[in-house]
Amino acid sequence: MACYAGIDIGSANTKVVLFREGMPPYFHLIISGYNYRLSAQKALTEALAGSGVARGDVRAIMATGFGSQSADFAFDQLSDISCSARGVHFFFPDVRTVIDIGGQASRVIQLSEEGKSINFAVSERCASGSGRFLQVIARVIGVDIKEVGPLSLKSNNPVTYTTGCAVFGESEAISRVAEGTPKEDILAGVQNAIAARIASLVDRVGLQNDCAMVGGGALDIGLVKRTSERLGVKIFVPEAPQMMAALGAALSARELTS
Amino acid sequence: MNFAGIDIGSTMTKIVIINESGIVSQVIGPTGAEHRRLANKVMEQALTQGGITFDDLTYVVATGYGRINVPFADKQITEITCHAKGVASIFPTAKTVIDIGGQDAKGIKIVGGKVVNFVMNDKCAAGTGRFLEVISDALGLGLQEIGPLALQSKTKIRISSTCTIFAEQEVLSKLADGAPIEDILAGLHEAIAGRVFRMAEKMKIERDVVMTGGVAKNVGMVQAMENHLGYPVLVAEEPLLTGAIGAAILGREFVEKALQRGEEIQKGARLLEAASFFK
Amino acid sequence: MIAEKKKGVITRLESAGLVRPLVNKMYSEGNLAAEEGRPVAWAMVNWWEGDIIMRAMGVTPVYPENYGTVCASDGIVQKYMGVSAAEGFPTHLCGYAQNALGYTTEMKKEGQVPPDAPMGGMAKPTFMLCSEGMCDARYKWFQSLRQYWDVPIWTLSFPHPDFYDLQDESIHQINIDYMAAEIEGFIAFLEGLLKKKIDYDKLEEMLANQEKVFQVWWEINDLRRAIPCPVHGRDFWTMMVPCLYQAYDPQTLAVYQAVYKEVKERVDNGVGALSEERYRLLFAEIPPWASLGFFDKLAERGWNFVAESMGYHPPPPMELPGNGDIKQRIARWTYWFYISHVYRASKKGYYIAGAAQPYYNWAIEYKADGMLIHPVVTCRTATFWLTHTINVLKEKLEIPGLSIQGDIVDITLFDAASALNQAPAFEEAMDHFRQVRKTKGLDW
Amino acid sequence: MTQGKLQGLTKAVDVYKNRYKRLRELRAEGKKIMGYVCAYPPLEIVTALGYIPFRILGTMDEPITKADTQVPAIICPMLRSMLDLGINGKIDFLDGFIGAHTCDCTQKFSHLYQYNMQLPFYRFLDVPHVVHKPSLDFMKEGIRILQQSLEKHTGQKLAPERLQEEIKKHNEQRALVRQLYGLRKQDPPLLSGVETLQIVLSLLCLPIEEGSTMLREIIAEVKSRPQKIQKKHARLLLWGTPLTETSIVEMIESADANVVMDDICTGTRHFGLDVELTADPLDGLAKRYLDDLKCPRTYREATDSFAADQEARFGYIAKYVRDWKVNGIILESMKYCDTHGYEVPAIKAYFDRLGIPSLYLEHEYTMVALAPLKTRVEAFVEMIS
Repeated sequence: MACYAGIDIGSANTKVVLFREGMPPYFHLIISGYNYRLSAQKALTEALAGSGVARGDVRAIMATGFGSQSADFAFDQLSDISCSARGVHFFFPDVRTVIDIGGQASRVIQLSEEGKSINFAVSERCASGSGRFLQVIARVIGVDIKEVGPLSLKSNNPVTYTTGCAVFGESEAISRVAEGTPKEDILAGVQNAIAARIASLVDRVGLQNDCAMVGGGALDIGLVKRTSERLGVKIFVPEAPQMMAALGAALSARELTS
Repeated sequence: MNFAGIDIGSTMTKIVIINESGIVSQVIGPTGAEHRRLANKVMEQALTQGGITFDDLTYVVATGYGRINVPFADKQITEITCHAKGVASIFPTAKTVIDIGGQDAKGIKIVGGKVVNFVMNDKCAAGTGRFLEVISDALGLGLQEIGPLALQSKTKIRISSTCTIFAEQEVLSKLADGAPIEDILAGLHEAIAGRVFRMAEKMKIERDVVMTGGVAKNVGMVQAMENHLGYPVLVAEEPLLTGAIGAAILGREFVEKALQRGEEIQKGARLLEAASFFK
Repeated sequence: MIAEKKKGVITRLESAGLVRPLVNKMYSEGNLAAEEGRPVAWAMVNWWEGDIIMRAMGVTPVYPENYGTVCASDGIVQKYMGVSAAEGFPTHLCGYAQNALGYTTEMKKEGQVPPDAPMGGMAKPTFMLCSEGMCDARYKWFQSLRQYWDVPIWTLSFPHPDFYDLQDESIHQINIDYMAAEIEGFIAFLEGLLKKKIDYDKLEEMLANQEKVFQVWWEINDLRRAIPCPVHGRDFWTMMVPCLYQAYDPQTLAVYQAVYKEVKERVDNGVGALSEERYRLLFAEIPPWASLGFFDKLAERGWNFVAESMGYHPPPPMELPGNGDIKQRIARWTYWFYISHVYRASKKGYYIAGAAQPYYNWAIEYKADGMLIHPVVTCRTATFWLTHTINVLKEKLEIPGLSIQGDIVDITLFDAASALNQAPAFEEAMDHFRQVRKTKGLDW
Repeated sequence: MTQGKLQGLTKAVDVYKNRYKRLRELRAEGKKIMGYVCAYPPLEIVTALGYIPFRILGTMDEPITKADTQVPAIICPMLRSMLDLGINGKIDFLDGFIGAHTCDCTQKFSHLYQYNMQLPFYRFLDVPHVVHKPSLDFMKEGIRILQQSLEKHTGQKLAPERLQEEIKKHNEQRALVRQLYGLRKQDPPLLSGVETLQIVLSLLCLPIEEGSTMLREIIAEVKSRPQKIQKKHARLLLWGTPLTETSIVEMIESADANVVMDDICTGTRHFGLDVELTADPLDGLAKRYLDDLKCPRTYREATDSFAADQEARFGYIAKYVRDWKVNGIILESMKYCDTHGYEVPAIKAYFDRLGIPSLYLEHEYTMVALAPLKTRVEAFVEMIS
């Protein structure tokens, strides 16, 4: 049966989504590593094997994300902005504002009723605005990235960082731990810092409900909570938030051929 | 009389104890932000090494990023003044100090051991020692290995990201694309040297130039800097210690002046406890 | 699909090629004058307020602002900006200024034009001419250069009327009188400096030519309202140069007349600059000079740039009353250039929204689908209004805006890759708002 | 207790801490408040026609939020903050606004501010950058237009004699401020830099008479108060962009230094010289506000040498240095200020030649970002003492 593939080559992970009419999308994710060409190949092959879809049934492939050029087997490339929008629209047709927290940058996208991106703002090129900030801190204080969210919710007084630089924030976090600051307060501090930057991006495009958060950052319920507190709105999160761009790519792959 | 200089940097603590005639002991404490608060332990080490007790210290001067947080110091003096003093004591001909530390980079102009001008960058890790640390970690290389490697490069590769964390990413994917590691490193050394040079040039760099801080141990950085200057720089045997040495000397001078004037010496609380940065 | 995309690369105007020699002349005449011992002035772009007066006095202007773009394309700008920072100038200052300050420092050090300076560098000035027009850098910067060049400076003052006042006709004559008085002062300054009288007949001749040039250049740009648009922004950026710097020159008039002929032909035959014009865009304010090729990439996607920047758009036919006194006329044209685009828009009754107003007007006149803005890290003047402008176009006309940050000289700040990555997403926005405009009864 | 009833320093501090409280009180009493930008609009005309002038300022305390949706981040952070406070409804007590071309960004801000606030009265003052006969005439014309439009708006006529009276009243306050600054010539100074800034900032949101009364109380109070300011090694002069909070001065004075003099427009620049009482009062006003008012935004005619230029541009600061026995200068500028930015190398060179050490401090106009600057200040103080 006809299948459409979307591949999202992010700085951290490479994601593949296989879309078949009337069936739930098939998700597959691997670590990007540093050779995007190889990981793109690998991700697709694994996805096909895992889903039992024959290569021949794949009608079209759309690539997106940081390393989309590396997917030389794709029919075309599409901006991750449009793709995230489409992906979210598939699950939440009422969403008008998408907050996408990726490894390299954060984006806020405004959606039309048809799920097209009609306005967007992208964070500046510094890690302190991206999901990487949290990963870095989590790593150095020895918290598994999956634990970050639940743990951070325990925080009663988040720390305020004396620096905007993620690297300096790293050493600051380390010595705060050494001084006995609870890890949850340190994580909550970072979440606040990122939430603040997101809020200013949201201001630029203008907040419209419903609002959703996607990208790796959305896996962190702490970040979702603090952002929603800061914006004063409910934030929806799809079950596989980091797959939305890939899903969007798959959906536009379908548009390519139809 | 014994005088201690203690320099608490962002990731390292250095202590030098001197008396009237010279250095009694010198210790470079454990590296890493998790340890920097343990200045008291480093002090105990230095005391044992010098075979003296804490009470034998006539005066203790703290300097560096963490100077405010040292509970057992009598006086705080900025690293700028201390580096100048320390460097001048080792290299009387020095006119300019370029210090690249973990959390900042400085340029200092000195005349007769005194600071006459200085510039500083401490906004973000780009252009500081941390940048190279992060990269060498990412490459699985020792900090001391990257310099020599960089020197083997024929053609530098430019890294476009300024942000250290994205640069790390970029370096690794360039590597994956088959770029020679030495060319990447050469590009990075050039980038930092360039940034620091342009900053220091604001006070018109004059010869002799002394490089201090951990990065001064990196031959790649030293040469990259020399390429900008067009002449060789001087590096102390232990470039990490100049700040602490300067602090100790300034303590000694302070006491001697006070004694000449017959004034009594104002001392601090003198609690040999861990330093705290955020309380 | 991919093949489809490749379509639509720009068909440049043949006649635009005729501009080249004029541009080369502009860049070389300064050094030539210096060699022949004729006076050279380092001048700020002054929108004709001082140029023809200088030229009538036999002075050759050299424009350090333009030299900034030359150094940017050459790459040496990085070095000069470094030197400027080393001299203690903050790095957020105007990129052109940082470049010129660095260049001058080097020139002083070398005692001559630095050997590595592109296009033979800039000859030492006999005097410097600042302008108060448009931005503060344009008088502060030469004041700073005084530290290096011990030569006289004259600052051409310039009124700065608020947009809210532009419909108040009484204010215009006050402003023009002030400029005329300032011009009189400038002439006196030059006559004193060069020990000779100005030749008013020559001045009259140049001004007459300038007025003709304005007219043709305006008509050419007016023709760009045609669908498809016959002239892409790329050609605009080449052709605007002689109008801005050589409007006095009969050659400029000849070239523009040739250009007009070709453009008119295209319009009459329904020929556009792109084989497939999918989107019509406005651009503001200063382009990334060193990366203009970026527009070609967008053209491949069918993006046609149909109208540009307030600061470069030609002055429309004169609408301000006034007498024929030559100082008054010179003043009036410069002043008219400064206010005209907002003035015309407010005459049409568009409500006053700062510098957004002319774009509001052009968006309607040129039927724009979107607006590309280029916030420039080292230029506050060209950047201040951009965000506000796209907000207004969005709110009032349902026209989306795309913002790509960069700089006028520091090429490392322009991220073409991420810009191109955003392009498809922006096309969706333009498609979407086309529909919205229809539902709102806007006719394009 | 209302700020109206407080006295002397206590009042100054209270007004400083709750900037808008007194203005809201006065407005509740039926007074009209006129906001204005920079130190250039002639306040004599504003007060003569029955308005209380209020210098619109930004704040380093609150992060900028809404303004970023209208103005890019590379614009003067103080102007962005001013716009932010306006949009967020923090400045909700204005009956009018006088904008000005003092620098390019301030002009653009002025328009955008009125665009957002839609205040019942708005007038824009175009201030030329050069100083000579035609520009003085032009300035006078601009002031006349301001007067006329305010007359039209209020339905009052302003007779020259009445304006003369008003000028005297303002000159009186200027004299009191000079007297206040005089108290800092001693070593240690009778008044700290922080206190002085608090007083000046409170004057900028008080009616003239009320401010003058407060000044008289303060001068008497300070002369006779027992606790003295601590003597310190460094006596510093602060040059640069407007200070809207005391934080930077606090940071400086927490080191071994007293700030004893300033050349900023929330200081000497604002009060500075008197307005000369000319036959046509507008002549005096034009000269005072275009020529006498010192700010790098004004281009001083170039003379025959760079040294002479520097003398013409910075000579008055050198006089401050002598009279207030200053031994170090801090050149403070918020990022993205062009007019001050271009000035730095020239002014530095000037004071190097005079043997007065100077330190350039560029800040982001936020409290949080001040910490790193402290080391620079301490090192500078160690350097000069």
